[in-house]
Amino acid sequence: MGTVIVDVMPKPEILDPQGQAVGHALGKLGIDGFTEVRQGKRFALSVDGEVTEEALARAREAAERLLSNPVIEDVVSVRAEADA
Amino acid sequence: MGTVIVDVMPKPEILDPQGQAVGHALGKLGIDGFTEVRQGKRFALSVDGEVTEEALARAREAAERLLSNPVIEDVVSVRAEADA
Amino acid sequence: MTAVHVDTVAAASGDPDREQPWAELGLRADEYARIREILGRRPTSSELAMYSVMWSEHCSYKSSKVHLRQFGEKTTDQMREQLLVGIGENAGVVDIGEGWAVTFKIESHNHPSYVEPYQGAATGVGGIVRDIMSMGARPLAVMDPLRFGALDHPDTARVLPGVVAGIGGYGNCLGLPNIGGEVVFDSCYQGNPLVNALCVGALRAEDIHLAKASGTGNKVVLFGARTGGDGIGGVSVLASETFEDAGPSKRPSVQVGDPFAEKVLIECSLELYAAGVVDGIQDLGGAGLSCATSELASNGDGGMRVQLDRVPLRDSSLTPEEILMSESQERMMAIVRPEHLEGFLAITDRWEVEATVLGEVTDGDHLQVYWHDDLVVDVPPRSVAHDGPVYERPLARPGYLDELQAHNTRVLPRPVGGPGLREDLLALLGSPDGCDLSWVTQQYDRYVRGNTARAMPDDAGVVRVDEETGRGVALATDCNGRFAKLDPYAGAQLALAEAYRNVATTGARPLAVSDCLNFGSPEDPGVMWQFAQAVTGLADGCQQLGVPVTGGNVSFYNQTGDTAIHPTPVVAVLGVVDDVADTNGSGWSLPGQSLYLLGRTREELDGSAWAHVVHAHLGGRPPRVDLAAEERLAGTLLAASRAGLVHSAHDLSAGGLAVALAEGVLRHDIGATVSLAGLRERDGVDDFAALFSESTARVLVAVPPEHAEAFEELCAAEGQEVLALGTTGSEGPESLVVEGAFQVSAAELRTAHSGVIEAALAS
Amino acid sequence: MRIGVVTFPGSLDDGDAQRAVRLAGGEPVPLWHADSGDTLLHGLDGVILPGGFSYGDYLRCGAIARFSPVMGAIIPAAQAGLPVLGICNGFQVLCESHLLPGALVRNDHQQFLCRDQLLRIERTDTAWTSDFTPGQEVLIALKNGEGGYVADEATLDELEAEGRVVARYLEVNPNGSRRDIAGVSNARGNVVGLMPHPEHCVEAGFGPSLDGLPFFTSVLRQAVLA
Ligand SMILES: Nc1ncnc2c1ncn2[C@@H]1O[C@H](COP(=O)(O)OP(=O)(O)O)[C@@H](O)[C@H]1O
Ligand SMILES: [Mg+2]
Repeated sequence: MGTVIVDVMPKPEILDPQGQAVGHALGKLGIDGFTEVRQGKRFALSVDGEVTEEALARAREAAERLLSNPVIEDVVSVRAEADA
Repeated sequence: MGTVIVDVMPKPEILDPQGQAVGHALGKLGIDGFTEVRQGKRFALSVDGEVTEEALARAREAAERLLSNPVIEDVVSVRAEADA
Repeated sequence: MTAVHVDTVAAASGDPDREQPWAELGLRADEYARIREILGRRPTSSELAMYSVMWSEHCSYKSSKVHLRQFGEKTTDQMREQLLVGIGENAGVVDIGEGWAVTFKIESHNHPSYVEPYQGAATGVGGIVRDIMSMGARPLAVMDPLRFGALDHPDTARVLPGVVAGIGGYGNCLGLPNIGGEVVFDSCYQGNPLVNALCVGALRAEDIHLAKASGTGNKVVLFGARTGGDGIGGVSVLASETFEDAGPSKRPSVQVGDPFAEKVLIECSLELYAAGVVDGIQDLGGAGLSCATSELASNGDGGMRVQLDRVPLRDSSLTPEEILMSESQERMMAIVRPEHLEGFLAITDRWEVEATVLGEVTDGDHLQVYWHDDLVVDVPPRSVAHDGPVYERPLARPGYLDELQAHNTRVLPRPVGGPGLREDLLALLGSPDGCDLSWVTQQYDRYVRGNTARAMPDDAGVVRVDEETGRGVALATDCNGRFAKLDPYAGAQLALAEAYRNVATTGARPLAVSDCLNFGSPEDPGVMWQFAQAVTGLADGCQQLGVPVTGGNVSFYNQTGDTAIHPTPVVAVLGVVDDVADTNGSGWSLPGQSLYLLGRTREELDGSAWAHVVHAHLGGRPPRVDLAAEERLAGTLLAASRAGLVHSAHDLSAGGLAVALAEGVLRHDIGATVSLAGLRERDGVDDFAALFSESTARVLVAVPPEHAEAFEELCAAEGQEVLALGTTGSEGPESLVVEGAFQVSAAELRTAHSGVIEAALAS
Repeated sequence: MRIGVVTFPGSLDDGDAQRAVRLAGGEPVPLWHADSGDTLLHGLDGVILPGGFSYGDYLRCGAIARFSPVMGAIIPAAQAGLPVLGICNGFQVLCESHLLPGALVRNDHQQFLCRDQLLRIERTDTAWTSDFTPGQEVLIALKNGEGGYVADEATLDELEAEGRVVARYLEVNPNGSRRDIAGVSNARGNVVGLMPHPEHCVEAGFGPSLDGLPFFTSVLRQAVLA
């Protein structure tokens, strides 16, 4: 079984209150040194068998049409999962 | 400026209603062939300068303590972002 | 970035003929000329940014001002008695007795909600809540009148779920109960959905705060979220002008709300007010710092000096022009005396809200903005905030109107016999506008704060203000855009009448009005005529009912190409209740109650839900407006409620008596048996008109049988037309029985009524 | 009888919880998220973590609140037997703190849902449910976006076997919770997490019922007995 990974992140210029809150919380936990935190989404799309070029193409379509909102998010990458 | 990427996914045995909903919606859009969809989180933690071993260690700590809930999630990876 | 690129006042004086992109910023040649005249030189690019945004239609009301004046002019001294703050402030404030005051206002966020439904609607809620906070009030509740294109249009499936989730996502997270609103579907809103949001808040009358900067030496403090490049699309032309070599960095096309930041801002602001450390306050909404600084200074008695480089930024590449225009959310600006500053900052610290002293109130008469050492803005604040251009746009009664009004419902085939009437009732109950709205309303928290006495689907939302006495307010918003299309003057009055009646059905006394006037382009004389008619109708109506307009909002340019939306003057009415626990619900919860119809029924089907749903017909003249009858009706309901004679009361509107009866049955699954004989006889209407006419000033009241006589006597004493229709409850499975016509079970009514929106979205 | 009610930034139902304690005959004591120290909880007979969106519910509901100073005091006290009730967001905080097993995830239908929900009270020997009769059916306001209770099968079986399911949804499962679970307790029964909102059901004229009151009278009675 193969998996296509789609990464989606909020556009850099768009406010990311979620990432901000995480950044604050890390500071309070004493884990500092991170200048900014941004939180996005990661989708794992499973396919039967190998990840083919065609499956990647479908995943790219999914990423553009459904998995991301182009007004506020960027699709960062669409790729076959490296074997763990 | 460097970035550490932390990927967190729902545990395979835990129900993932968001991933399921995405899977359904893809079917309706006529994008099929994916046997399962799971939705997780992707964090981008920025650091000044290079991503050092020490920054990675801090990110690992952040991932375990805050960014994931071990009851329902796995930290899939903590790594320096590949240059775009 | 170096100061070299910043356009300063000195540079402007030294380089008077420099070309400026005023047209790209939406200014007209004569407007630009006037700015030069006011300043006696060309504006700096920062000044140009400020004037262009503050003189926009949205901020300056340049096309509507000449008409809106009527609201003030037609407010009599008597109406003013309970008005603590009227039009002109962030929101009006009304005295509700026992030392309590309430403030409420309705605003639009139409276009942003079309572009990005979730965030557009969310930030719309955020904006109106800040207006209410800026009066010194604790926000109590929100409402959301919404209008979308056809329910079965694919784009509605994009816009509707996003808007509803956004309103819920923001309002729920703020801890404000949603207590009502509207959902209307009509293809005229396809490219221009209307997302209006109302907020109501309460305060002690002596705690009113105003947007005013006075007292030389007082500090100007910006607090809340950091400033980013949100909502500054147009001003990038200035940025590119300033940075000839490097193009402007990318600016967000939509604003993203942070409801958590706003919730903290609410609690923090209330603590600041309670500590007495705030002299003047203004929220940052449209036009951001340009608006807040110029309005505060303009309302005060001196000048203001602000150090723009101190503004905490989310994006360090912003230029001074962009910072002045940014519409980043969740920010407020306070005027604070120097001796209060420490206390102020202690409170913002406690809430972990960032607060920055930007400058101070001066004894001059100019608003001066510095970017590091350079003076980039030096203007008379009034000229920016209040003395913008005013237009008397041409008006013309649309040519199509005669034909539209002539094309009435007399030509339409009417249902035949009991089965036909029954079928049309089920069609209305299952239509997008008539169906059960729980899919929408269950996404909103109606319980938070524990003060909600009534909410959807009751006719009005009711919230408690005073926990000791139970004193509270009732609120309803309404507009039938079809009526307004047929006759905008009457349409505005019908919206007022319906909201007023909805408030009255709860047993509340209507007190005041806010409005959101959604129209097409003011540059179209036909639209401008509709607007003028609607404003005049509303102002006249308010005067007649004795309820002042306390504030509101105008949204123009809701049109696609040459086609404008139906004129949609949404009217919100606020009423006061002595004890909210005693208010009337809209459906009966017991069998054996006597059912009465208050008011007179005429044959009025033009513009009705029946014509729209059954025949897709729009034409004729809307129902007759009778404000005297509305006032009498409200008086009767108030007296009967106070006397404890009312079990439930439900207003008749879209779908007439038939739909009101069905909704009454569905509310608690208790049937009703009624006879139309009395109505036929007294009002000279047939069964069809009795059931589906939309004559105004009518309410269906359920009265405990032991109070029936007293109720009839009270109506007689009030001069109120009243007719006994029947009783609630029926044998066997609960049903609606219209004697001699038809019978329909509650289950069948529910099947038609529910699941309509879900089904449309799922397909 | 003094019951602490925590306010986190973003708490919404803290005032309602305080009112409920008052109407049940107790004295509510506000607790601030940033407060800490050994004496903070002295003299308190119980603590309520109220509903809301602590820290915006960003990241995961309750995840950030769990690390607040006040929780630093509450976690050991709960482990030592102090009655603690987490309502909605408070339930999420208790799970994130590992005072209760499992976790709460996004509703299966992906929407926030506010409805009047029928429940069955399954366990009546906890600090917060002793005034109910076993099997009692109650109508309680429910409102959540992330109320789906999940845990692995072994944990769920263990909860059932030990009788630690405090309340179950009846008629409608409003959020996809496993085994219709609306609330759970720790083994000892002093810590209870509940997704629906009993604090909205304590006053005639407001909320769908008065069925919420016993949650608050239970803990007050326990305190008297203790
Ligand atoms: N349709 C209207 N009816 C009455 N008052 C209005 C209307 N539109 C705007 N106003 C009033 O004009 C003033 C300016 O409105 P607005 O710019 O919306 O205020 P804000 O800047 O606080 O959003 C406010 O006092 C508002 O109440
Ligand atoms: Mg304002």
